[in-house]
Amino acid sequence: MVDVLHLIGGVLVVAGTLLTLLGGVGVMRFPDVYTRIHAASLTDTGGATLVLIGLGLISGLTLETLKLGFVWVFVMLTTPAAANALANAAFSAGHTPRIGTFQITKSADASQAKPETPRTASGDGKSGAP
Amino acid sequence: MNDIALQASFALNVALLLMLVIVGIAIARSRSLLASILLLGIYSLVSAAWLVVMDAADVAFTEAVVGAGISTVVLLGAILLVRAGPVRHDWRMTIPPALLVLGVGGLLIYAVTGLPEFGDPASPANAHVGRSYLIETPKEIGVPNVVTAVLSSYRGFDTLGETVVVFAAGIGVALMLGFGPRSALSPPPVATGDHHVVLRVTAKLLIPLIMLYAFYVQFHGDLGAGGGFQAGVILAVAPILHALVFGLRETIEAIPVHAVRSVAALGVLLFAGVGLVCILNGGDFLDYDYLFPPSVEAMIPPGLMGDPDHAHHWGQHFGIFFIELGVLFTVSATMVTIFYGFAGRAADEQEAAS
Amino acid sequence: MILFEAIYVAPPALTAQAPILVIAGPLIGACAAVLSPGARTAWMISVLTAAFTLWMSVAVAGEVARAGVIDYALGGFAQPMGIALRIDALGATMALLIASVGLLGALYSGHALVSEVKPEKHTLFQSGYLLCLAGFIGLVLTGDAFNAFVFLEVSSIGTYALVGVGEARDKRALPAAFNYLIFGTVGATFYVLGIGFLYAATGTLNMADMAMRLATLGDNTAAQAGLAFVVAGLGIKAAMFPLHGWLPGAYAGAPSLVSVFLAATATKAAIYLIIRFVLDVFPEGEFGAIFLRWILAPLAATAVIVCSVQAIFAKEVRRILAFSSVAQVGFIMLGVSLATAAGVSAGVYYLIAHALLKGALFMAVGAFAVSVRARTVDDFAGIACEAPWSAAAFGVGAASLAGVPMTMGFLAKWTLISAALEAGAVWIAVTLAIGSLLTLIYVWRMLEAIFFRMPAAGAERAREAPVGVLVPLFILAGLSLLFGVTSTLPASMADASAAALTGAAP
Amino acid sequence: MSSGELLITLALALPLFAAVVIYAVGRMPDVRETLTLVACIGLCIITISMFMRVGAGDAPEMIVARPMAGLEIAFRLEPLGALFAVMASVLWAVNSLFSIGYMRGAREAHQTRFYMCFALAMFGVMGVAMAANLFTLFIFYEALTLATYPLVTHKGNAAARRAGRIYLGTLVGASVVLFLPGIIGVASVAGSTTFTPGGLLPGKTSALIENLLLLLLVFGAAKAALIPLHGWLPAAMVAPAPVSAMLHAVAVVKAGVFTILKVSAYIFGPELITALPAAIWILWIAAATIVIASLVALTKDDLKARLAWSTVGQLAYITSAAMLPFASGLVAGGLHMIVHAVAKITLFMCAGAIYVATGSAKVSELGGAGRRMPILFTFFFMASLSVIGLPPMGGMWSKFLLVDASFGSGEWLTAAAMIVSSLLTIAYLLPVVFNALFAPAGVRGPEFTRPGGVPGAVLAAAGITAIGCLALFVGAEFIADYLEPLGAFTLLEAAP
Amino acid sequence: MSMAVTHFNYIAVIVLMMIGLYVLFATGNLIKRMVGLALFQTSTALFYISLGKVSGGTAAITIYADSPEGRALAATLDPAYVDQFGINGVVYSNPLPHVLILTAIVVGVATLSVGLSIVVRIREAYGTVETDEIEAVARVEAAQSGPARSEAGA
Repeated sequence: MVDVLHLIGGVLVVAGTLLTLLGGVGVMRFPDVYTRIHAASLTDTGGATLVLIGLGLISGLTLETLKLGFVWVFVMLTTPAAANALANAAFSAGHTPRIGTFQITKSADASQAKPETPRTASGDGKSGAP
Repeated sequence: MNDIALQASFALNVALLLMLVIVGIAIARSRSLLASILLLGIYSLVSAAWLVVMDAADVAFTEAVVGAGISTVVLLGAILLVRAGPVRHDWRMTIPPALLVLGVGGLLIYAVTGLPEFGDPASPANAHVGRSYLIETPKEIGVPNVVTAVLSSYRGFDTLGETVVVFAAGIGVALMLGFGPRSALSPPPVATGDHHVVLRVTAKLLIPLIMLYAFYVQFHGDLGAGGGFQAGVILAVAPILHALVFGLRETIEAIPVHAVRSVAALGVLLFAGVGLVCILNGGDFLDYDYLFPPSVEAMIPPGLMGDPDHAHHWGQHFGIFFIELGVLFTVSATMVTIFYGFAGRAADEQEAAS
Repeated sequence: MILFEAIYVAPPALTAQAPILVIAGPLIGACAAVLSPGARTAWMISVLTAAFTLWMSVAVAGEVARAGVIDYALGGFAQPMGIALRIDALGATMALLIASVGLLGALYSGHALVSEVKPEKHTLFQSGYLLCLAGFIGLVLTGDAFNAFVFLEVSSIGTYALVGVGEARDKRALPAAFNYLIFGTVGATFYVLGIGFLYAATGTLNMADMAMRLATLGDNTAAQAGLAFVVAGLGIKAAMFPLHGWLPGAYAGAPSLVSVFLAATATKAAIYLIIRFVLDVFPEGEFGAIFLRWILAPLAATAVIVCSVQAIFAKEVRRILAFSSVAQVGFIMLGVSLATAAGVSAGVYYLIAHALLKGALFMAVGAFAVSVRARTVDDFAGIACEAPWSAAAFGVGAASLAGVPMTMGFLAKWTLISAALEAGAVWIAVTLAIGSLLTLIYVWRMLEAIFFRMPAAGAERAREAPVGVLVPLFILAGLSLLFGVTSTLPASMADASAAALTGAAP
Repeated sequence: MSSGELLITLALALPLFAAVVIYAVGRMPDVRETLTLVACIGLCIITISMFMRVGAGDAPEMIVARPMAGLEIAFRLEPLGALFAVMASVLWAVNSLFSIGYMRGAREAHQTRFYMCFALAMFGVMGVAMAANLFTLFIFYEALTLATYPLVTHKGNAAARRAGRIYLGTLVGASVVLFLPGIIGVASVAGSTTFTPGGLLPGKTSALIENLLLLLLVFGAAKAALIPLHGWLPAAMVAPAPVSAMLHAVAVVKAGVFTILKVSAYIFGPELITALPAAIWILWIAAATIVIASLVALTKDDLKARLAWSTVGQLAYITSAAMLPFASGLVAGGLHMIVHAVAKITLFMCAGAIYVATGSAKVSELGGAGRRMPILFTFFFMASLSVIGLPPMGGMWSKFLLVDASFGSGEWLTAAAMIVSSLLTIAYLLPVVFNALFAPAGVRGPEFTRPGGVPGAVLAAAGITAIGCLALFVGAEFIADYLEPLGAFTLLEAAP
Repeated sequence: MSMAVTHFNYIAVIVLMMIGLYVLFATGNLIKRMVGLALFQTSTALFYISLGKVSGGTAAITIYADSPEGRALAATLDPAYVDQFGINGVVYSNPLPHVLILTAIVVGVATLSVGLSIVVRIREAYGTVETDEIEAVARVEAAQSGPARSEAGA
């Protein structure tokens, strides 16, 4: 019984990890800020959830599982909010959504960085701007 | 012994170290300040993972909170202020440091040949004092987390010094940045309508949660990983988040600059005060066994919490409790002071720019 | 040190706790300074705290004179598990020196700060000053290698900012402070690294225990490299020759109070720790001897010559004094590198003498700075006519630096050279003589400008500094003179320190 | 405190006190100069009474302070020192008389500083004269250097400051790099630096160290102006004439040779000196100095420069005397110290007088000047005879004893050098006098730029010392006997 | 086993330190230097931790040998080893380095913040954070300002 739970838990953990990895690929491949944020945040929440469930199954009904639950709440609160903040920042910074073209510029302009939303300038500062 | 498990953990250790090396090289090669700062954050995070593999839970926690957390925030604040362009690279500048580094590295390698094997339980480092801490703690301190016991009781004086270092850093930053014109860090400019309702709502939700978590870390410190430093930093995140979302002016109105500095000072005073109380009760500085005068000791019921000589550990428990509290005050207040310093400047800079 | 037992009377309970109070006092004072409402209160707190510290350090010195070595177990844990303060004659001497300079500096800061630091910064400034004081004293009193690192940082972190505050007068203080921070932190990290290797080799951090285990260890590359890193790291803090790049800028840029305090104590504390490790912790043996003779001594000699020459060609008075400090560190290390009782005693004696006189010199420069902004030697031309008292004190300090007879500096050079001759190290004696001559040259450059030249036409007139500045200045300068006539006190302390380190009376 | 200590204290305190008072009353020239004279007379009385007591055979001592073990500030009177003290104080009195005339005549500035530094210099001289050990001597030796620096740079212009730099650089440099290590060497070898009859060092260390120390100490006493450390003396001639007269003919330079004499007599001791090869080398250098200096003096047209170089030569006489302790070389040295001082101060005063009167002192312009200043040049003539070493002047005895001593210890080279230089001295001093006095009828010499010509005070001063030269011819024996303790003692030591 | 394996951690950590030092000294950009400094300090921390690892050990939080996790741990090790190096049947890693490094990390962040605050002031005073440009500015101003005393006072 325990072994079965362990097995399922392990599978879920691996799945969650792969999902998160997929999100990383998406961030690299998608054309503009918004799609990238979308990829990152969705896979983050999903992947984290899977991993947490998996871990919970592995550790069974213990205090750890409760803690994992708290972690899940935190993730659910923070990741979407961060994504929202990012999109806001990108929008107010004048990025227009554009699908299809594909370019990655390595320009990193420090002046774009804002402490509250560091990632606005993390590599694709004005890449979308015409 | 069971080699599979050991080799697995060793392989994990090797993999993480190699990741660290890769990240380090990336930092060295990167021309963008922002990139290298974020890479430094990643470096800290990976090393935190590695620290867990090394059984250093407390250190991992601290590294994650301090190295990946507050350091990154401070660094980002700094580059926001200096608005530096990409790092210029001049290969002529790289020769002398390379030689120096090679020299140091050579000396270090020479030194390493004299070290015992990695993980050797019989090495002097692990066999002498370190082992006796593990043996003595249950008897002398009665705290499950030996790291906490050593940190706050055996080497409590170090911790006092460490707290003072943080305090000194606060004073230093305040001296450098804490004066001159200061204006609110206004929320990010709004294009059409209010885009920040989500942020505000989550912030309002998060801030109490964060503080709650901080206190959990604080008071759980002697049972598991955690303690004053980690808790202090986490606690400081709450006002920082508040300032980022609602603007610095509101935060400063809520928590005035002088109040924060005073709290930092009070934290150190609390810590040193515990030591002085021990002196007044006839012990040495920071000797928690003398935290309570004998008359009080007599009233303590024996054998609480399944701890045979609980009466004796009572003083230790409370001593650790109080000094960790002092650490919490000083660290959190100092972190907020530092944030005030940089954020206040940020405001000035933004106004200067616009 | 008999003297202390004569002049010191305190409740025995206090005496028993004096070793910790001398450290905790300034720490608490620093917090109180932050809590204090205004600049004036902060200053009073700082003065009172410094006075208390001095009192306690006198108590410690007296106790050491009586009992030999004090072991104070913090937290009541037996060594090596707990941290312990281990105070021998050398540590007590250093603590006394630092505390005395600290008190004089605190007195001096009453007026000196006003012209150099914005008033709203005073409370924090005083707090930082007290933290440095605590850090340096803790550094010289602790018997735990890692604890020493913590106090090294306590003192340093405060110092970086205090140096940076000098920007109000001279904005070159900022890059200087940053340099100091980089060098200092690298030094501290090297120190930690070295301690790490020593810990790996011995499994303990307690210096006495470490010494015991190193003695039985034989030659172990980790331990040797550990010593090398410790000395290199501390060498940066002590501005030993090739590692002194940070010092001139820092001393030149800092507010004069900070220059005074740093010049008199900072490098000295680091030198103390070097002495402690090289002569006390590390076992006497082939490696140690080679280390002293072939690495430390030549570097020190180079420092004496090169930096004296740099001082001769420097333009600004503060820079001249700073370079001179590096050269004088060389003098001290030369004495220590003899590793004989006489040599160590001479080194310690020279250390005391240099702390006093360099403090007096920087204080005098600050006294001029109260009324007039003078940087280069030419700016100081004829300032003796305008601020005679400060100039007189400067003259005394400079005379002591140059080794004019009847000053402490002369006796210091005397003991040093005769120690070198005794040890048969003639080349060291020759180096010292040449160094003294070079010293004389740059000292004369300043004195000639101050006393024998007329101020440049249209130069703004300097005024005499207020009494609050003059009093500590004269005490410092007076000590250089007093000990130049009857040096029994410092000499006996130096001898006791040497005896404690080398186990042989000089 | 005993009367002896009282004397010593007074001898030190009086000049110091005088300096303070002079500074205090600087506003009132007359008071100031009266006080200077009073101080001089007082010092003379003190030193002469010391002289008497030492002559009577007791040796007052006083220990002031002991900064460190084996390192004490102490004073002890012995014949050579007492003699030096008397000479200095008496000549200071005379010179003050001269300075008053000169400084007023030449309308110099900063006169208060001038007189004050003079008193301070005398303080140094007294300390040097009475020092009981090398350390004390060193201290006052340096004090003397520092006190005379303002006097050398009195004019305050660039040239003066350059000269001052040379002066200070040479003297202090030598004493830091050579003399101080020498003292420290002595201290670390012998455990103390006290002047001990018969020598402190004998039997204490190896010959190598002894040679080294001798060279360090002799060359370290750069005030003795032994080539190659002579450069400061001609440079110092930018100073006003009284300074050159008093300090660079008497106080400073004689302090140098006095140091060397003391080192020879009391640190090394006669036996050791005669045993050391370094002494021979020094003798050769001294001989070279004697001849070279005299030759250079010939070429100088400026009278003061010529006298300065002559001084360099004459000092080397005394240095060589110190290196020939047997056959009463020390006695001869001491005697020559006195005699030469008196003669040379006379010459400098005359030079100063000529400068005051005519505004210049170039040998080439002095033809016929004697017609205007006959008395002055008579004094000049008498002093020249003494320097040359002809009767009826004191110089004769000292020269005689010196040459005798060098023959006696078989130093032919030194003897020859002395004789040659005496001839050269004739060549560079007498022509000045003869041109001035017996110039062809047409030559009138330079005009007086100062109404009334030579000030009376100046003339009087020169007169006193000129008579002094004459008196020394008679009194030489007395001085020689007085110094006999040194000589007799050395002979006595030589016997076994 | 060869030293490359037994001392792999130490060597890797040394490489990290060298990278940190290199970053610190090879750039003129003050912020980049602070990054290098942080890297260097963190690497030193890793060195200490490597020293304190005991193979087969667990985090130094007391657990009872007969508790489930205690048994789980014991299962991975052979009893002799546990008896020799364990405490009450559990093998722990060495806590002392952890304590020291907690201190070191906090000191590190303190240094970092003070250093950065100084950098900010430098930027305000000199308008740049590049060492060479700062020196250039300083040189120019030194050339412009004549003898200080002839200017208006401080």
